[in-house]
Amino acid sequence: MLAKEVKTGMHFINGDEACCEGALAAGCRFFAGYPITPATEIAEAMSRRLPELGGIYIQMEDEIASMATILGASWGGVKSMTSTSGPGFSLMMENIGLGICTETPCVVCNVQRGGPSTGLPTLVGQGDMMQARWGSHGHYEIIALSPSSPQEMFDMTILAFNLSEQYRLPVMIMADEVVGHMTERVVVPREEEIEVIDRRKPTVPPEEYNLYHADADGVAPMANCGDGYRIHVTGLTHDERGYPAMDAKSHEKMVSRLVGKIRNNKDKIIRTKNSYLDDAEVVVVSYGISARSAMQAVRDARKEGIKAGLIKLETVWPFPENLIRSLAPQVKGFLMAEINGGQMVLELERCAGGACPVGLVSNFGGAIISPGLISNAISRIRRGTA
Amino acid sequence: MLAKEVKTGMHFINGDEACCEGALAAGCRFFAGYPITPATEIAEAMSRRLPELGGIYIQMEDEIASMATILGASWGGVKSMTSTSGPGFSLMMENIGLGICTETPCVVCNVQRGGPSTGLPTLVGQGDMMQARWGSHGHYEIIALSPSSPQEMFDMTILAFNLSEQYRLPVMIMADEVVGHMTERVVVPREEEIEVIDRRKPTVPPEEYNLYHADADGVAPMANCGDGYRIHVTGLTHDERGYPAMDAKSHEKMVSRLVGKIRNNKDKIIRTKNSYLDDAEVVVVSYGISARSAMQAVRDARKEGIKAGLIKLETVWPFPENLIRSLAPQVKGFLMAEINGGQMVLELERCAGGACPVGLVSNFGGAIISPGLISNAISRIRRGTA
Amino acid sequence: MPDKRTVHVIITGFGGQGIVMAGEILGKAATLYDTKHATMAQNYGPEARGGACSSQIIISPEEILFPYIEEPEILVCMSQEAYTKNIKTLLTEGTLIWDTDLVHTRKTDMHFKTFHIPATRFAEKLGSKMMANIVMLGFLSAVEHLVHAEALKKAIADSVPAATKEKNIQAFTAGREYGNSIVKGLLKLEQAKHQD
Amino acid sequence: MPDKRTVHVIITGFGGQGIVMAGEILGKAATLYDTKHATMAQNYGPEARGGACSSQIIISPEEILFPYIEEPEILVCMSQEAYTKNIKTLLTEGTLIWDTDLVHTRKTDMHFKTFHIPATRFAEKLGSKMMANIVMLGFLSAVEHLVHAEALKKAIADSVPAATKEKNIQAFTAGREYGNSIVKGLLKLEQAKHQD
Amino acid sequence: MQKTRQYAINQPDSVGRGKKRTGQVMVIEDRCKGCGFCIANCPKQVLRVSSVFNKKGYHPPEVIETTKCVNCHFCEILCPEFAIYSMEDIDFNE
Amino acid sequence: MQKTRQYAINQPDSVGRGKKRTGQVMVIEDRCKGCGFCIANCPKQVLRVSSVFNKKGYHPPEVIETTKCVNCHFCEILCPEFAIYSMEDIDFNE
Amino acid sequence: MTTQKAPKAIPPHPMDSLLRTERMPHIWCPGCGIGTVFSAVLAAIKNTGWDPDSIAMVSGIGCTGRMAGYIRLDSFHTTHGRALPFATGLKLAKPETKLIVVSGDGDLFAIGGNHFIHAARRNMDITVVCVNNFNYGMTGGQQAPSTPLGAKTTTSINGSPEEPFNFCHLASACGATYVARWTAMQVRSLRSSIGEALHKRGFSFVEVIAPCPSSFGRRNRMGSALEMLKFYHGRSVIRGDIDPKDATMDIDREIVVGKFVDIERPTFMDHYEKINRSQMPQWRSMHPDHQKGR
Amino acid sequence: MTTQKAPKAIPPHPMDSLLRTERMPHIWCPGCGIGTVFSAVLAAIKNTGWDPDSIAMVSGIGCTGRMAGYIRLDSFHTTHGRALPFATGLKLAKPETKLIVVSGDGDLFAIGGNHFIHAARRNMDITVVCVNNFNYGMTGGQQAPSTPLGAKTTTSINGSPEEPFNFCHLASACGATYVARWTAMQVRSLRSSIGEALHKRGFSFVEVIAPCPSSFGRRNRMGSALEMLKFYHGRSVIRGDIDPKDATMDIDREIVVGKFVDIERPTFMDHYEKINRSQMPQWRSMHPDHQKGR
Ligand SMILES: Cc1ncc(C[n+]2csc(CCOP(=O)(O)OP(=O)(O)O)c2C)c(N)n1
Ligand SMILES: Cc1ncc(C[n+]2csc(CCOP(=O)(O)OP(=O)(O)O)c2C)c(N)n1
Ligand code: SF4
Ligand code: SF4
Ligand code: SF4
Ligand code: SF4
Ligand code: SF4
Ligand code: SF4
Ligand SMILES: [Mg+2]
Ligand SMILES: [Mg+2]
Repeated sequence: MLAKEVKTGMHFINGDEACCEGALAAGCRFFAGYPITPATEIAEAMSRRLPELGGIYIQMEDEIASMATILGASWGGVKSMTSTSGPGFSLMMENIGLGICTETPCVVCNVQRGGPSTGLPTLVGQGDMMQARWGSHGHYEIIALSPSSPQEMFDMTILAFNLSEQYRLPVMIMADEVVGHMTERVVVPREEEIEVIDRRKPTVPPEEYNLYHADADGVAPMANCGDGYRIHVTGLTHDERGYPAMDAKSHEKMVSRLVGKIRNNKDKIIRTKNSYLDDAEVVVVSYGISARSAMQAVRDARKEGIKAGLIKLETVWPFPENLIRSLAPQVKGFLMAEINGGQMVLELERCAGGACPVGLVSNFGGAIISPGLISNAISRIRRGTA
Repeated sequence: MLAKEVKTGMHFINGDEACCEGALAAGCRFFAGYPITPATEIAEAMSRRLPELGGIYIQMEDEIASMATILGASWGGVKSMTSTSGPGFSLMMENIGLGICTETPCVVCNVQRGGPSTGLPTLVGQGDMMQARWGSHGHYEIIALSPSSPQEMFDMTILAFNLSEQYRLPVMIMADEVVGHMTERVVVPREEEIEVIDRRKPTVPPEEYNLYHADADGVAPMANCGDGYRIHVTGLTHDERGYPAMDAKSHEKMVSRLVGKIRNNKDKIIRTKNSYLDDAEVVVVSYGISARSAMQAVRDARKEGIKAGLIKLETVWPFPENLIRSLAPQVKGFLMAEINGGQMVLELERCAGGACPVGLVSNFGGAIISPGLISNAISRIRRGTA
Repeated sequence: MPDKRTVHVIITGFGGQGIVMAGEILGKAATLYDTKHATMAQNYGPEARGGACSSQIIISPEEILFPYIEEPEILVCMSQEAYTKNIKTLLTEGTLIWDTDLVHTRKTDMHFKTFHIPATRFAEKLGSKMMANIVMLGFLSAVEHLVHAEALKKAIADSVPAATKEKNIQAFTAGREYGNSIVKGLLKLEQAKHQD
Repeated sequence: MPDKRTVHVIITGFGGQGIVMAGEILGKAATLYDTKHATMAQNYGPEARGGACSSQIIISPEEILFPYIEEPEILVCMSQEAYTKNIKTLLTEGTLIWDTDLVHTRKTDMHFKTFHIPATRFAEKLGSKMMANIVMLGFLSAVEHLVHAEALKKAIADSVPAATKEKNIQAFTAGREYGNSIVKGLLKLEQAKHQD
Repeated sequence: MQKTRQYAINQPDSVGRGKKRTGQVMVIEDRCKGCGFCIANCPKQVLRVSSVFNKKGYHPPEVIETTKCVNCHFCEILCPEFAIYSMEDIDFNE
Repeated sequence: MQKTRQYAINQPDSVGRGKKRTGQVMVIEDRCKGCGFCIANCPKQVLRVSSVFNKKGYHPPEVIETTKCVNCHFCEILCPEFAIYSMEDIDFNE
Repeated sequence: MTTQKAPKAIPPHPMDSLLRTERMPHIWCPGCGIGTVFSAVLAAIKNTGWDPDSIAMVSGIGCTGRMAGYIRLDSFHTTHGRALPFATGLKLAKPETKLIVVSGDGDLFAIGGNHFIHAARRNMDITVVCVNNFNYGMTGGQQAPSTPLGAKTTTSINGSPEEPFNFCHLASACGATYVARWTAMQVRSLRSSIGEALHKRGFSFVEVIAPCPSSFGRRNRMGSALEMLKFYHGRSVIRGDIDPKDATMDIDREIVVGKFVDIERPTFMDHYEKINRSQMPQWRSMHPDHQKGR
Repeated sequence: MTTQKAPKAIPPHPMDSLLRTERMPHIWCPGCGIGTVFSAVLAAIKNTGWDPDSIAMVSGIGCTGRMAGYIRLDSFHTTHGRALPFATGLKLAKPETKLIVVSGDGDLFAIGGNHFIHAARRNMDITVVCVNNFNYGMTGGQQAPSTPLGAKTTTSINGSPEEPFNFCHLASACGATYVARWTAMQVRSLRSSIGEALHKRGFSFVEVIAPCPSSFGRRNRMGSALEMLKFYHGRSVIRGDIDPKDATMDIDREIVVGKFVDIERPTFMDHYEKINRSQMPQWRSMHPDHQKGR
């Protein structure tokens, strides 16, 4: 009896396990990783499930190798992923850059813990948000998602694979320890209800094919290794053929496209869950586990007659700049709730552009933000005392 | 005949060599590194000079090892540094975090090239500016400097060591390929004219000493290995004694201090070179090699009667937020000139807070920005067409 | 009355007692076999190698947002260390449940609703100490109506190894019956005497 | 007139010819032994293993901001490949200098100020091909007054290995004298004939 | 952490019986995690599991027969918790 | 890149003299970087440095005596530039 | 008859002077072999009689790595896998300090494998003690480069598909000057091996096979910690001075223990000083920190 | 008398079909041994007669690593040191593909050392060809883990203070199933060794001692590329089937060349399939990409 690929039905599983099931449902059949709290359970679940499905689980010697390995697997035509937490995420940065530069679809799930350094291995943090955006050298753009529950771990892992296949880049799932470790009901739909996107393959013969010749959406169809296209893939600056091209002009062209395929498709990529925005005077912006506290606080505020609203970032990157810019002149203020010293709030502040005050409710890690703190801040912002 | 520690006099040397001389003048006697264009010449110069001075040059197996090694050397009581470029900088991130968390003085010089990934090894870039700030996981603050000439490579390397010893953290020198490779006159002062700051040592006996008990400035005196204090140093969240303390409260306390010692001393740390600001209508902000083009453009503009000014960032991090906030309402606009897709400009925009327009003159890498482009942008900002 | 409002339960003991599984079964019963929402969080800690361990379960008819329990309404203790560590968090009007043999409570705990069962002894009698957690769940289901007993049985059935299903259901029933008899006042006296 | 305005010089050849050293000596002479500012930038390129190589020197009485040379006023070519690669950048009124034996220029170059010297042959005669760069510097110093000859000599003296100092000064002088004689018109004809 | 340390020592009345070098064995009970390494590996079967619970809920070892300890330190060097150690005892026969 | 390829081939008049298997050697001159590997290691001394400059300024090898090549391919497999190769020649003696 | 309140005169545990007793009890599980190895390390250090301020301990991350937090010496708990480069820097900056690196099989040979082979090659004057418990204890028992083929871990529930390293063979192939292996039960031999290693001028490596009852033992039904301790001991065969490549490390067949390498070879510092001193006679004289000599 | 315009009929260079000729000439310096090794790699690949679309090349960063950019096969030029993990992913995702990794001594054994030892241990079915030129060619000639003790490089102007690895010994200590060494001059042996390595089921390793005239040769006054080529050849001694630890690699004394290891050992995939298939009989049948079998 073969294990089911999509475990349709209701489950009471933790976020890490849900992530694994989401990956499998999205068609992932390759996982390379290295254990680290609190992401280890993703690897463990993968190590159990993948062999059942004819896929590969390999435990690599470190996170650098894990990242490089999933890139290789992706070029081998298999959807691949890795998972880690802060310290491992830091180590992956160089090869995440390779994935971005070579436009390799794959998924990296970072279950964040308290940092910097070894920090608080078993306790929550959201301190790697800016790192997700800026952690590798050179200029590029990324897509990063942030789930708030095991159910979203499942859903967003599928989404992450879809976005990565569609836009040809490593997509990051910026989870956190609480979401990874908490156990809740996860509803897995029937296989045919799950939208799965696969990379576009070339339609032209090898002679006419250029590995990086983009379609209108800025993304080039991708030939896999062994497809007969004799591709060359390099992390050096390259031309459309994929050949090294060591000059500023080629660099400008290449990076423009890498950046452009995200910037120009922002509207299609960005996802937020907006609550009570219509008449909101104070808008809380949050993501991951913090968004649950934020929702609690917003509901509490509404109960007290305070017109609070919530933007829950599903894609944390790209950031919903336009939405913020359009709301800023209408609201009394924004509030960011996050478990770090203030990261996404910087982007929020930038986008608010001085049109309204921007506040921060946060701690440095180890504990989730209590809704009460956010409620207080909502009141302060509303009264204009923040 | 022993080699001189401080090569007082005038030299015609490149930026990488100047960096080496600056390090030696600051008292650096330990270098661990791994070659990478365009930073290799720093390692090469160090490998020649250090043995002459009884210091150690060791070529490690990679950049991760290099970073870990200089941390070890610093705890051994010797001022230490490493140098690298983007790909190696990415690899160093985890152990930079260790340096920050354990408050280990040392210097990392990143001679930036075009990225992402292997990119343009021999051509200029300034794409690692945000990475310097956010490249390691978890929340923290840093100090980063950006030299514009070989002379500044010399001066700022001394400054970097001084700041690192004073504030107990790895300080980054964010140079770039052009500055590293260009050769110019470098004036090395007499030894006694060079201000060298050493880490504060404990004044209390071992029984009373706590490794992380801070003085008023937020920085704790540092006992080295072998000083008899029997210290324990860990990258885990720790208490004042340095012992692991795995809870949110300890984390809050520790990270607050790590962040606070920079935030609270901002005024003492931040250095900018301001030109023509008094009556400036358009203020260009720039750093590194780009600041020279910016200066050219500002001078050209002044010649044409345009009231342009320049803030050359010497410390790129922390960013001179207050200066920008105070200027924003008075000027017609800011302009950032940098060789990346827009990094420091985000911070500039945030600090300008919507009080005036903020423009960007940039390319993705491989070439320096021509002063003409900046001049045009100055005119556009001034005319309000940007 | 399994449909009362949001309840916060902490089950705690030491590694190897199946504390997390007990929490899981409770949550599973509530979400998969009952119509509730439930969130379970474990307590991790690098300092926890072989030491205290706990699972926190929130059960609610509504969506649960904040997933942490600061002050539980129900505290189940299966080791002395766990008791000592957690007793101060229990709500004043809360329910304290413990394994009679493994935990010594204090006089000051009398203001709680208190119940205890020699769950480990029960389990040993049934064949394996390993089922003490299930006995405790049965007991809990009798003294506090969080979810339907049938839902719990189903959750047990698909959580334990197939071969031990029967035994575990027996363990559950044993715990539940003991609990029922206490609730019915039959064993009241015995329930009080272990306090000191 | 070594104190004229900012000059942009590109010296180019192949790896091993001491191209970068020539640039360095020029810059050193200007900054350390003259009173000028100078910036030298090398051309790097991973594609450049053993291939073309160049050094760009800007010499100015004022602080130099923009360090790159887009269109040099003076181009010194010591290899054919280098010539081909760089000739299109030379300013229309610029000066083109080359090693007679190593470079074949085109007719169209006649509009430049042109000078050539068999520098490598000179150097070989003096004992080592390695000094062609120094011969060329001497020649350059005669045909274009960028820095004082004395400054150049000092810069040479502290750039070359001590043992070869004498020889190198000779090489410099040889090149300079050859240059002087050309400037004085003595060798004008010869200077033109290599164009094709 | 362990404020109270408890020791198993030779009792005065047990001295004098042995011919060989004897020792006394000390247990820091609150450090013990009950692994049994010491008990199982004592060459002289000096130790056994006590019925006492220590602060962490473990049963530390107790000394069965004080005079049998030959001060071989084996319990001491095997104990992962630094919870047991032996010392030379005065041998009145010498 | 190399649009023009130049070959050193056996001339008709040189055929028929050898008894052993003979070959013809081809040089893609513009690929050559003049390392001399082929020249120095040809077992039959077939090659020598030419006076020609190729596009990159190197002197590619030239064939001294066309009939001497035994088609051993050694020049071919030693050449770091894929600039020289040999092929079997028709041996009229067989 | 047995336990009583201690009379004042009774001295503390002999290792207490080297312990951060205020941090005891340590975090290791009941019966974890790390504690026993730690005890042997402390005993060996104590036996040297060296000034404790001239000895430092460096570790990476893992259960074993926590040793650094309990020893009352200058001690450094670094990042996962990086103990050796950190120690390299410390050692070279303060050559008179004796460096001891303790870490797990994962830390030293998975993520840290490269540093290990290079430190051995360079012959850095450092003593490395590796607690090999066949898995990643700290993260709950995953497959490691030491996990026996077919052994069960949380990431290889059907059995590990990889053949493990033979650490002692690897160490010797890279140039370690002292290599030994013991099981945790063989504490006396272990202690003297660590002692020899500490006295060795060069890269010395001591591997200890130790029970991880909570993770490795549990998954592989190896019984209690005590049973594991005895099991490993029972599998062990002492063979001194054989070729390290024959020092079988196979828990199903035999665990060859003993000292496999004990050679002399110049250290990195020896070479560095010699090579550079020849250029510069008064070499190292200027550096205040180094004037003490070594 | 010799060179003329080619008549149309004359066939192109026999390797042109495997070359991205549009990228020629390559970047390697005149006389660089990498070109010769590359030529041998291509010849060996051609000799297999395999479908070129079933072969892929992966490299790291360095002069040697640039090979991947010139071969007309699916080819991947990854990050410095990471060719092996990248290739591992590619291989496992497409087990029917033959993987050849080419890189320099620095790439494979400095920054990439850990991946090398682990890939060998796992017995990944990959062929690795290492061009050992005793330094980092690409960055201008710095000390590498292959640099002979005392040799001069730009970061060891007085001589390298480190003893180098013996790569073949290391590879065999980690479990490589095929290990050979040749100098670049020994192209025929090299070609057949690479051929054997390609046919080997398991981790195969071929080291080639090759001149880097521009960096290593120049610093150490070794003369022209040709002289270096001959020098290495002259130092070489062929010794088949000796213990790899005796395969001396010392440019001052002797360079032992030959084939040192040729054994059979199950690969990672063999173990993985066996271990997991026992649990799951139809294992791998569901994966479309794997249905082709191997
Ligand atoms: C970069 C990084 N990756 C992963 C981890 C998670 N981690 C901590 S310890 C450890 C392995 C521990 O195994 P070992 O070194 O064998 O030590 P043991 O716990 O078994 O003594 C891992 C993977 C980490 N802390 N940092
Ligand atoms: C992370 C990183 N560090 C350093 C470099 C710079 N780098 C490029 S190639 C190379 C070494 C090349 O040496 P080797 O692998 O021996 O190849 P060779 O050039 O000698 O063939 C180095 C250090 C890099 N590209 N990336
Ligand atoms: S010292 Fe020896 S004899 Fe005495 S109790 Fe300990 S193990 Fe037994
Ligand atoms: S060895 Fe130590 S921890 Fe184990 S039972 Fe004995 S005293 Fe207790
Ligand atoms: S094929 Fe052999 S004989 Fe012919 S030219 Fe080449 S090396 Fe010489
Ligand atoms: S071996 Fe090749 S590159 Fe070298 S000289 Fe001969 S043809 Fe030219
Ligand atoms: S998990 Fe294993 S290695 Fe870690 S402390 Fe527990 S028994 Fe020891
Ligand atoms: S630098 Fe060395 S290795 Fe690189 S191409 Fe030149 S000769 Fe070859
Ligand atoms: Mg371990
Ligand atoms: Mg090399």
